Amino acid sequence: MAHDEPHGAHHHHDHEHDAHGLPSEPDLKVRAIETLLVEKGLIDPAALDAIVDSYENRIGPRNGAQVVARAWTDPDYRERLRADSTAAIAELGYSGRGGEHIVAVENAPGVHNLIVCTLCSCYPWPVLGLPPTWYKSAAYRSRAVIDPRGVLADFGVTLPADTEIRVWDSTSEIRYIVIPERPAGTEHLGVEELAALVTRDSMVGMGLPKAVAA
Amino acid sequence: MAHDEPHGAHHHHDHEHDAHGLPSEPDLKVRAIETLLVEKGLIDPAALDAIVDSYENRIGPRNGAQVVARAWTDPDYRERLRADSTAAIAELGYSGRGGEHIVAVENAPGVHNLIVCTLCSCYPWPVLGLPPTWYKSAAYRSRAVIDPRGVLADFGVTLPADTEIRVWDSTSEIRYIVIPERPAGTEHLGVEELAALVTRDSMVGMGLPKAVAA
Amino acid sequence: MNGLHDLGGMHGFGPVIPEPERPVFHAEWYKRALAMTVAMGNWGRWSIDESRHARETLPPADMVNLSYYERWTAGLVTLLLRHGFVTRDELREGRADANAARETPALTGPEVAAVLARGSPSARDLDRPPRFQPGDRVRTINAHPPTHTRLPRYARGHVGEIVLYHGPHVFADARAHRKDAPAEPLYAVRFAARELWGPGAEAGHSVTINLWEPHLEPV
Amino acid sequence: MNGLHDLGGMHGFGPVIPEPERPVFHAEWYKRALAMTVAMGNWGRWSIDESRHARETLPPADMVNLSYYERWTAGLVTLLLRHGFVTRDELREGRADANAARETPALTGPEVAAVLARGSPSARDLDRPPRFQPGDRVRTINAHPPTHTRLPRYARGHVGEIVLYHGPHVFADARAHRKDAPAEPLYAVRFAARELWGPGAEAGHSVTINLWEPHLEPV
Repeated sequence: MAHDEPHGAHHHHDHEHDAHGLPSEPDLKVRAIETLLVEKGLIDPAALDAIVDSYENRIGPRNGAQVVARAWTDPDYRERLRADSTAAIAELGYSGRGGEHIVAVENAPGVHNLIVCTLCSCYPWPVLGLPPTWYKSAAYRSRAVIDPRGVLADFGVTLPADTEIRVWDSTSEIRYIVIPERPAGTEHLGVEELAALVTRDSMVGMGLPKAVAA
Repeated sequence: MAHDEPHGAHHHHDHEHDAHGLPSEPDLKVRAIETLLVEKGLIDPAALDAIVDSYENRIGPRNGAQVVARAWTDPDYRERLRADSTAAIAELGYSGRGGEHIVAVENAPGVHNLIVCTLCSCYPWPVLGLPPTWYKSAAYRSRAVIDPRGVLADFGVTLPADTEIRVWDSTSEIRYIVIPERPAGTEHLGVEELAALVTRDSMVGMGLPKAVAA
Repeated sequence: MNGLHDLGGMHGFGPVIPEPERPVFHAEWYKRALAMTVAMGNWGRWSIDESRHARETLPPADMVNLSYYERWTAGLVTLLLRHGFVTRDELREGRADANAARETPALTGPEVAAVLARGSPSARDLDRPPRFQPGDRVRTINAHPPTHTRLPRYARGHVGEIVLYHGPHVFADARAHRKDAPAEPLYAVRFAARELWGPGAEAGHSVTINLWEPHLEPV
Repeated sequence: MNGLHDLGGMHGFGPVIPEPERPVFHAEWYKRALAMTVAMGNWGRWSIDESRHARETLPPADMVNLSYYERWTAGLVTLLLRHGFVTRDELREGRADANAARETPALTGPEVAAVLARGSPSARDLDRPPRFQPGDRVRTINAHPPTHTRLPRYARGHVGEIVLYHGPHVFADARAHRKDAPAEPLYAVRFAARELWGPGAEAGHSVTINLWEPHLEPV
């Protein structure tokens, strides 16, 4: 909750085993469980490798950036995204686990959207991949709903005083992706160039797209 | 919060010093602070000894038991206790720190009172002494207000289903003492014999007075 | 349950620390912890709601001291034991009991992409219409069950407006405790920040929460 | 502040474990930790409210991991530094800076009994009458200040009845942050358990909370 580092400052490694007799060092514990489950035929190490490869190399925020760039450039797509975000996102090949149902929420002049999951760390996996450490942190989960300007300030984002901030707490299997506003001066850019401007944080509402090089 | 033992199960002694450079072992830390404060003339060890002696030997639940026994036997005293508990308790020589203002709450047929401090561990020191570990525990502080029958069950106390339980959360410098009901068959007992029946837990509402020997 | 997982509105956890998009995993064992949880979930013996509740019911000290994937792993161990995939003896000995029943077939590498792409949708059919419509004002119930709930503590007993109807979805509060949980209409309910947090909050700001029909009463 | 000290209504902390009346102290160092806190408090530089807030603002991990007197000691260190009784260098070095200003006189042994018997009453005079009377129905404010408050989170935005008027007492929420805090009328407010916890609570049960006038609004 308080941290997500391999060895947190408040960690206690003075006991060698936990209540189940498993190693207390998390890396050894996880290895012991994997070894047992493989021996029992309950998991196939090749499946674990494929899952890791999926989230390390295939399913991540570059997917969401494609959705955003398409929405910026294709008014029909944007309409389909508004009407049924899950289906419009599936058109681009993104679907499934951790994002079976997705709602795209659009920033607009004077309206800024922010995504959080106060109860756990629900996040739109098919379009943004696994959540970053800060999204899972107690600091973010506690403050995003009560002090959205404060958490934005931690990220160096200052919105105009009259901007309406809409926070979305992801309490069900409906996951959200923020469609940020298209940056000024990008009329000449194509979808791939636009997608490169779309940061992960901007699709959570904790950042803005990159500005175009002058 | 979770425990009050000298060496909690979840304790971490892998660092020798805390963020201030003080020893992380609590006994060594406390000694280091005392040594420094004595050297600076800010505390007198003899004063610390006197404070410890006060709470170990003079100020404790036997004081409260005197108040209860007096209330059971002296109707005029009981009336004064109702009108101004702090003053009536001071008549017996009990006053001051951690109980500058006291309200005695009386059990009656069908009414049972229970004391807690959900925000810290406020307790009526002059009449009950220092709070027991369980009173300070997160388990008690969290559950007493939402599940009073459950915490009573942990102490082996089962009240009739139609008993009204009044929980008092000690959120100010007003502290409470429960005046339990006088046990049956004690008509022949004097104040000192009655006081011996009054347990600490019965004055918190987590127990009942001892029954008289048959 | 009113547990340490229910963090919305808490103070004192310090600043939020940004991080770059990569690396995705900050330690090698994170990869295995994630993948094991996904692979074992594929057996279908527990719902995502049950696995959330397994993590929520970790001892309070673990909730605070353990890192994210340690909590996942601790929750997985709870589920493995509860559903009979492993025994306490096997965990302690670190090897399989030769007499234990075998379950087959495990998820294979080539199946992974399709399994992830399919996921496990929570939408269901329901033979009754939703009680509320977008635009309706509703009040959340004030309930404090010791069991799993997706109605956060900060949003109980407050008045909001339905802004989206998501259709019927399996009711998480029930599915955490039984597999045959019913579906209930699911809504996005928007609350003014001042309704939730009082006059200290900014006018115009809002928090929108997905809530099921049993969480809501008409105003 | 909505912190981990505000425990009323939380689930998951396990059973309550009874203990006999003695021993009063379960370790020798508990005695010194208690007595140091009492003796240093006698200098009058901080209120009990400020010392409570010093303990409430410990890091969340310390709130859960540290035992009771460890938290007292950690809070005392905060106060010693804040009020200039010791410096960080002195704590680190473990010895007094010879050039530091001395404060006198420290509390002596013979003075202890009288100091404890006197205490530090919170009752004050106030030149206005209380706004409410026993029997009045009131609603608590819904406020979530990041600062100290004695209005527990579980009791915010709820309707109760004034059952006692305690007179004016110094307002703890303010005194935690400044020494010249005002007095406010203090009441015991009784809430039906069902008002606080919903229909799962027993009818007839109640929770009575001491609240100051700024916590209350007429219904």
